[in-house]
Amino acid sequence: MLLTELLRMRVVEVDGTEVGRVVDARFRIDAQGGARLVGLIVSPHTRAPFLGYERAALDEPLVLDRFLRWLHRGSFLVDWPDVRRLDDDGLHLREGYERRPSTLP
Amino acid sequence: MIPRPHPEPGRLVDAEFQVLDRQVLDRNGEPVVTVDDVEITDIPRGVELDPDADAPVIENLLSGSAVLGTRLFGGRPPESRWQRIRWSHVTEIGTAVELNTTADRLDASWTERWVRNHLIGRIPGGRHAPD
Amino acid sequence: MPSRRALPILAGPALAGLLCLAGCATGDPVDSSLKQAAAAQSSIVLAVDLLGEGKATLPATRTTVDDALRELASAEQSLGESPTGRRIDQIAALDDIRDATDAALAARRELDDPGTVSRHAAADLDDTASELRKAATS
Amino acid sequence: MKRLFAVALGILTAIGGFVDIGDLVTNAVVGSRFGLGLAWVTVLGVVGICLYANMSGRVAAVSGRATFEIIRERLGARAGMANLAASFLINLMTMTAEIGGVALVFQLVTGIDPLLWVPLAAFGVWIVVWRAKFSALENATGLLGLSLIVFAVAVFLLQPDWGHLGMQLIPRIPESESGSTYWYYAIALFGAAMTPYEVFFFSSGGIEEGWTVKDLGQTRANVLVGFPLGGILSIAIAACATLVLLPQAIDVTSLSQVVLPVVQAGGTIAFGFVVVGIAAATFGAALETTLSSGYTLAQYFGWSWGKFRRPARAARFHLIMLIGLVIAVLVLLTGVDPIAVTEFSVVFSAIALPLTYIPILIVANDRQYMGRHVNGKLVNALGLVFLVVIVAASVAAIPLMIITGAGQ
Repeated sequence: MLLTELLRMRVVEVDGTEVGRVVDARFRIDAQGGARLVGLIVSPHTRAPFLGYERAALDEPLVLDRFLRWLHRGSFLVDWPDVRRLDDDGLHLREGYERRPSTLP
Repeated sequence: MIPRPHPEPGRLVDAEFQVLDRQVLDRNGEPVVTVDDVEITDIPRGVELDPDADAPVIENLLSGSAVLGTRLFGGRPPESRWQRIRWSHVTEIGTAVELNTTADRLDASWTERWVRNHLIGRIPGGRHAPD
Repeated sequence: MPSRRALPILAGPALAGLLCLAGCATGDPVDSSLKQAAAAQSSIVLAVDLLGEGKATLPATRTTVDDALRELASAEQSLGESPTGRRIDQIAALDDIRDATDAALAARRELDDPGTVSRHAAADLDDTASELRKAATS
Repeated sequence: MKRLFAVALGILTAIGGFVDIGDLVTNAVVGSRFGLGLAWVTVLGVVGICLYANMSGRVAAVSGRATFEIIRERLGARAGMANLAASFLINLMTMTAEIGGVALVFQLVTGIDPLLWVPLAAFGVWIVVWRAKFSALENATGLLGLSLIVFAVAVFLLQPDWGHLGMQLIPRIPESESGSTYWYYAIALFGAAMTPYEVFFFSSGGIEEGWTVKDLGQTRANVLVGFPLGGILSIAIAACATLVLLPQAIDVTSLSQVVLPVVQAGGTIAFGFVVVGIAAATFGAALETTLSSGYTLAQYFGWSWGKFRRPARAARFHLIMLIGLVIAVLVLLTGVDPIAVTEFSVVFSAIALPLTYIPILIVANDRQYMGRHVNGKLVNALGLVFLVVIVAASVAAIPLMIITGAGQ
């Protein structure tokens, strides 16, 4: 499966409300160097990440920076086990899924 | 400095932000390709996923006109034309993706080798360093 | 985020830019042609003077005259093509430009052989240049 | 001592390398029509290119990544591709103008038709790109380009009324021109000073020469001293046109007219200097734009690139440059006027500037790339001011081009 097929998929809660789109997939490196999926980053606003702003280590108070952070406010991480089903029309989350912060440590 | 065998265990990697559209360098630092897409384990569609099953992994880095073309202009690239670089070749994810092998040994560099052998390599002076 | 619409967005302005190449020169065609011709003829006069003063080289002077002749031809052509309300001025302007072109061609021949511009040819250049300048500013 | 030589060499090549056919033609055209009423735009453009080159040079030195790699990473493949298409086409246009410029200079010296010189000039560019070492080609063309200082000397030799000339610096629109042509040529002049290829070349060159953090001081000196002096040369070109061509209403339309003031000021000796200077500047710029055509495509697609590698180890990079040169020659052989191509290339450069300026401004603030070498407060403040100026110029360019019929 292609990562780009996962990206931009609509993300829907159990009761059908859309909470945003998949903008990234977070993996963790295991002992053998394999990259295992830990969760998906969902952004309720723009369909695609714009200049990687929501997680870039930008700290200079550039006006552009503040505008782009605003554009990306509210993106969050969903653990992979919280994903219930993948359909052609979107990605369905489980009941009571967790919303974690999306910024990279 | 022997290149690390693979990225540091425990480290988190955001595929779109840190892998997709990143420059891939071979063991000698020579550019090979840019990551046009990432292949992960297939996720079944329309089926209840088992939360305890093993999560998907990154299997290959993909590149080439078929993959990039469909990404830019839509459609789905025929799997036969995916140029794959196995994820096990990746040693580091930094401002570029570094590999533990040389460009010439990857099938992803066949166009470079074709142009080298049929065109540029044939022009006098093509094979030695600028003096 | 620019998605598939990105490419047409760039095509729009580029197309608009190229559209104007099809000659949408504003302003009155008679005046702009006269101005163009006057500029060309004046640069020939200057080049020939510099040659006479031993400051300019022969190849450079020939090149300047060739470039100016091209401008004179383009001025004549664009004026000839464009229908203007001011018929009489258009004909007078065309005459001035043609006189200037003849003077320039004469000087150009002399630059090939004997390689210097005679006093008579230089005088023609000056007269036609001032004629054009006068017509352009009136 | 060697350090001093390196610094001096860097600055001198920056001066020689700053001026290209776009600066030569646009400054002469502007001088012959607006006098020095647009000189402030050149100053603005020089400050802009100093800022822009400083940032992209620092990004290259610290992160080791060149401009177009970053543009694709941060904008993604699709917007990156739109950016690449625009930048590549405009670079090709500039490359065509530069090669045309070289041919025109040889015509000035020999009187022989420039169309015969075009294939020769392109072959000369290819041979140097194919064989010569990167620093060798930079230093030679940069140093020879210094003979353009004859424009500044000519201004003195013409014994102008300095008071009057100074007064000319005050921005105003002559009666013979309209507001729209004034602002059209302001954008053209701005595009000539801030040509994008200079940044592709500057940042990729940083990687070619293996700049590291240690070299930041050197690159800053090159930029902050070299470019302003290059800017002064541009204003001198405009001043010469103001003193000689403007009074006789000779609107510049050819390279032969650009050199007339220098010939009037210093005769055949000055002519010798000016043709050497123009030939070096345009040939150097032809090399830089040819390399930039290779850099942009290779960095977007991830191919091996760079002159420090044997051509065989950067095959597609060299193939692109070869194809680019062939296209440039074919376009010129249609008899299109290189001066007209030049005038369009500088305006389209201004239009495309935001496409490459914005990603660089953002990455220069990204700690993952830059560590502690992120932009300082002043650089960011200036960066934002220029962001507004650059976007405004880019947006206004096409409408003005239509209204003025490309500057008629």
